[in-house]
Amino acid sequence: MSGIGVVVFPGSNCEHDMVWALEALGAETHLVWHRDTDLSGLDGVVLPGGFAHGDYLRTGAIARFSPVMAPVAEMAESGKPVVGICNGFQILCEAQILAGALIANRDLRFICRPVEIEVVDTDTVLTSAAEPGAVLTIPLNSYEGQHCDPDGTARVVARYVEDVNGSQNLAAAVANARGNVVGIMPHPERASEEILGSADGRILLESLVASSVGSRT
Amino acid sequence: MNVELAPEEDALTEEPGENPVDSDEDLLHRRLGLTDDEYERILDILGRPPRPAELAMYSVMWSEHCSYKSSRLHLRRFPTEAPWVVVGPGENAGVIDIGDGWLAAFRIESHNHPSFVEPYQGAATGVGGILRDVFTMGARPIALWDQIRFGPLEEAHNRYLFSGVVSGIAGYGNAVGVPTVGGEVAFEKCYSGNPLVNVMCLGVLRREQLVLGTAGAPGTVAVLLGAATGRDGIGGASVLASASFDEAAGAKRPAVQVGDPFEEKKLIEACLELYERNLVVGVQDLGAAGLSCAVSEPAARAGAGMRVELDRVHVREPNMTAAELLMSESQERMMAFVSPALVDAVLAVAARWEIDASVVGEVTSDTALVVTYSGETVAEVPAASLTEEAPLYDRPLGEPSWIEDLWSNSLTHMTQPALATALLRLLDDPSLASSAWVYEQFDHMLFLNTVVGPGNDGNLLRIKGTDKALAVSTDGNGRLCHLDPRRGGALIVYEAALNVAMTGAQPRGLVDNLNFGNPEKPEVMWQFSQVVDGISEACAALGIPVVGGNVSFYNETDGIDIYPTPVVGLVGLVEPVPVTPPRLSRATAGMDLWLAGPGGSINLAGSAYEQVTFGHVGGRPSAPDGTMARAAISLGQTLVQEGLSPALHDVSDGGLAVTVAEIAIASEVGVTVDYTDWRHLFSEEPHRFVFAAEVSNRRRISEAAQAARIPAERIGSFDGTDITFRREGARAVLDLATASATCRSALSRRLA
Amino acid sequence: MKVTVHIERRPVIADPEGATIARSLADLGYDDVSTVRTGRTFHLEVVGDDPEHIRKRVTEMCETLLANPVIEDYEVAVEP
Amino acid sequence: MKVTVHIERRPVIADPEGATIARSLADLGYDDVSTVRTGRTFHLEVVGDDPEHIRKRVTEMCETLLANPVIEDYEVAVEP
Ligand SMILES: Nc1ncnc2c1ncn2[C@@H]1O[C@H](COP(=O)(O)OP(=O)(O)O)[C@@H](O)[C@H]1O
Ligand SMILES: [Mg+2]
Repeated sequence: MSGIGVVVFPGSNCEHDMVWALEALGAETHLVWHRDTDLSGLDGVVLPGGFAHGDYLRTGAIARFSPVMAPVAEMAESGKPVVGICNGFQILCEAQILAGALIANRDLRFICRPVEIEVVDTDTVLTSAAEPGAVLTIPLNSYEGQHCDPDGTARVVARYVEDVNGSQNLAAAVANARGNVVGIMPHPERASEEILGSADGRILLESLVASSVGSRT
Repeated sequence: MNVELAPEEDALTEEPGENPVDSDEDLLHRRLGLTDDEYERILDILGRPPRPAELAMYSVMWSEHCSYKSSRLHLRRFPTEAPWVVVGPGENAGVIDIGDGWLAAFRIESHNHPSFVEPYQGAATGVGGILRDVFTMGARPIALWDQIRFGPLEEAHNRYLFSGVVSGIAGYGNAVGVPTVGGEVAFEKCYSGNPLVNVMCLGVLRREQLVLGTAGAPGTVAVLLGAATGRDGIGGASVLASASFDEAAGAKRPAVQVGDPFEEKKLIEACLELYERNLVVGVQDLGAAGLSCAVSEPAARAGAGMRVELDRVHVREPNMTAAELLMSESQERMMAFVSPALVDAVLAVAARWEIDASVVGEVTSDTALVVTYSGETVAEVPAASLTEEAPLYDRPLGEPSWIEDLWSNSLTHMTQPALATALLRLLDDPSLASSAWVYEQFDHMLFLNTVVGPGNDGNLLRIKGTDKALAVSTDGNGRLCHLDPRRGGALIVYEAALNVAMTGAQPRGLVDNLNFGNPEKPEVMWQFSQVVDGISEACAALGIPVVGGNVSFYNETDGIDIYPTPVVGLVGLVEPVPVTPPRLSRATAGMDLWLAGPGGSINLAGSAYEQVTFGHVGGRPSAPDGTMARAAISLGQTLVQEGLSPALHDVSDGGLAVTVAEIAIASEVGVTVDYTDWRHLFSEEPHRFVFAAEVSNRRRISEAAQAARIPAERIGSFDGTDITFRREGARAVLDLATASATCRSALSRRLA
Repeated sequence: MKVTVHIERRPVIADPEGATIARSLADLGYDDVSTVRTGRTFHLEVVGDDPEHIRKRVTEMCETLLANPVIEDYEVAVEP
Repeated sequence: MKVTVHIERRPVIADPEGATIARSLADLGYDDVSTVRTGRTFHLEVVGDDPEHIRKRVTEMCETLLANPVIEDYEVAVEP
């Protein structure tokens, strides 16, 4: 099995959208059930958006204990691309693979609309193909989208151009020190075709596909 | 739970029995909401007094909500046939053929009373319920639409209900993973004590996956899937749906049901896997009347009987009575009918998706529904007696004494207002202003199908893997229906059809949600009958079949009925998907502004202008014109399909002025409109739409209009940063920034 | 003064979140937990020094905003 | 035995819900409420009769699942 794995937790709902967008870029993808533990051969893995376990307790809190998360953590360790989008970002924070936590938006309302983000770090698996300073229009779709980082250790990869949800340092995406694990709140897969309103997200998904292929050993 | 239209049904029509005024409230059947006559009927059917559990079943199954006893007779007048109709009214959802082996299933339903009692959970469980109606048919739900109506936001309680309902739809719809891509929001005094919360769901499926709500052959096993059963909404169906609000508010509160979108999400995926692998004969969702409905309806449809063992139902609370188990409205439950050999496979699928499942019964060769509990027979009734043999009422109709006065009460000799001010005031009205505050709280992009999203007329959803897209518009207008229920009923169908045409699509099927007052009042039944005729006439004129719907009566508070408020959901088909889907935001500087439709006539009756400016609701709306409606629809389709216009908008609430302003605001470009009579700017005469087009398309557009036999003229052009109304000598100017800010903040300002 | 408000769903009302938490605790090996019910707490700083008066006011706040009397019960504790 | 778990956000962490509630209380005329902080409560039914052992286990549950150490503190109370 090679290609990019897209993990399905009970309550995930963006997994097919992610597969659709990645395959449009020629990538090979596999849906991975949250109880699977064999990710051997995968070049990278995506934790997609949605409401894993209904977002009960805390968003991502229950999902981080799914059996699949052990091999996901190993992939992160081994330097392979691990990307969490929206709910996936929340899960990576709960698992403490990424710094900080995501709490309710400042205005306590769900936000579903395109927002502008500025790429401030192109040295990660999700931004390698983007221009530094590039401003991308990508739909946000979250209630717990406010990133807080009490220890101030998060590496910010992209910033909201306007403060939409109160995130510390306007963080829209953060990475681990190595840059192979990235969490992003807006949904690149929802901005992957002009007919849907924007194709700005492609550059991020292209980065992911390229770094996954590059990570083959 | 669904509209019974079976024509062969013998109309043993009766005058509804009224209980004696000195009615002894202790009589169990009365406490359960059954009239003495209905009780007599049960005695006839059983030939003996009913057991408590039997009485409970009859009370919920014969409630207005489940039996449509007051409306069935009228609903039969709907045109329901067309070559592409696969499943008409009577099933959980209507189904139409959209070609190449693809079907579309859709349904609309109301959750008015529960949303009044508890706005968040009421709206949330409304979403859950309509989803189940659609995936019960074998379809994958792809989108939701909400139509919500409240009293004025000046009242704190209305603000509480409005924001609670919106949060409930967002909380459930977003988490269950089905996008809410559109809807309607309106505010009128008459909804103050009585909000309306309707929700429509659309699903798609392959023909071979179609499943019906039938129990199948004797021996078939009934498997209850999903949430554990608790004392949720006991009696909700018969009590919440038939008692009027004033009492309901306090007393019925313990009946509130709590939704669990996570359970529903798992249930959807599990059921879709069951369908894919052909593991079920039939499926029935558990909604109002819960288990009672889920066993009797499928058995009746199969002309069979059923044995049910209540001890096997997985429960949330101990010591529930048989009646409670049969009436419980616990959410997120489905009944699957499975042939014995496949039961293990079905249980395995349930386990994989981490939902509970229990075998609770078996289809029998007779026609009796036999229910046992801890070894005892607690019910033994003819299955069909709960459904097909439910009472059918021919309630008296009476034209309201006041209707003539209402018609003659039109505003005369109004003088021209300051146009900019008048427009700004309309753009600031919560019913006309941008509803972005609402739909930006809903995930409206999931599945990557939303080609034309909220903020436009109809929505357009592509079907991946095909060259097709489905267009949907939901429309209602209580004010017009109050002034003339028959014309109003027709006008909302014409508006929905035109909205759908604004995306290039051809109308294919309609579902309706009839929100009315107390059917025991002759004027309300008259309004109901008139609306049914109006909707039927418009559907006939456009060749649109009615494939399903829902009726909500007793929308009254302290004896005051709401405006008759039918809401229609229209589904259209377009193929191929327009390369550049039309959006209000696509007008650009230098483009012409066109108006298509019957010119001339002016009528401000029921218009937003009279309502907002003078608080006046009176006069009589003009009669719609089917021929003109067809012409407008066909021109709209041509303009989109031939790429002649990137931005079209039908003229509805607020008239030409608001319609044009909405395009300018969405496109962030100014516009200049030439007019002769100011009243033209606010008249809401039907079958008209405006559109933006490149100057180079003028000739082709005129030819298209001639071919469609409908007048079309250029009335202005896009440019600059102002909205300008121009008549020789006179100019009224409203700067776009102000218009836009006012329109976008109208709701949030009132809620802050 | 410090006031603590505890809010609970009425026992007859379903608590899907609690049920889900119980299930995942069992998954993690904590199968000795038979039920979980969730509640919310609000810690208020209220100006004033008359405990009785403050309790009255906070109880009002529960009725109007903090609790949902339709499905929830509440409890007000004024800290001495 | 009955166990109650209280979860609080660490003071340094934003509490949008608390802030919003404080604002709407003020709108409703309760401007004597200076601050609102929100917390969560879990009521557990745990099998067993040794309070100390149960406290240990529930504390474990908090460490692993019920609380997020990055932003939350917790408190376990075993009811006698
Ligand atoms: N409650 C709602 N939820 C989602 N979208 C809504 C809601 N109310 C209105 N909208 C969207 O706002 C736009 C304008 O609504 P409306 O004024 O009803 O359109 P129209 O006048 O064409 O019927 C539509 O695209 C509609 O989908
Ligand atoms: Mg319209």
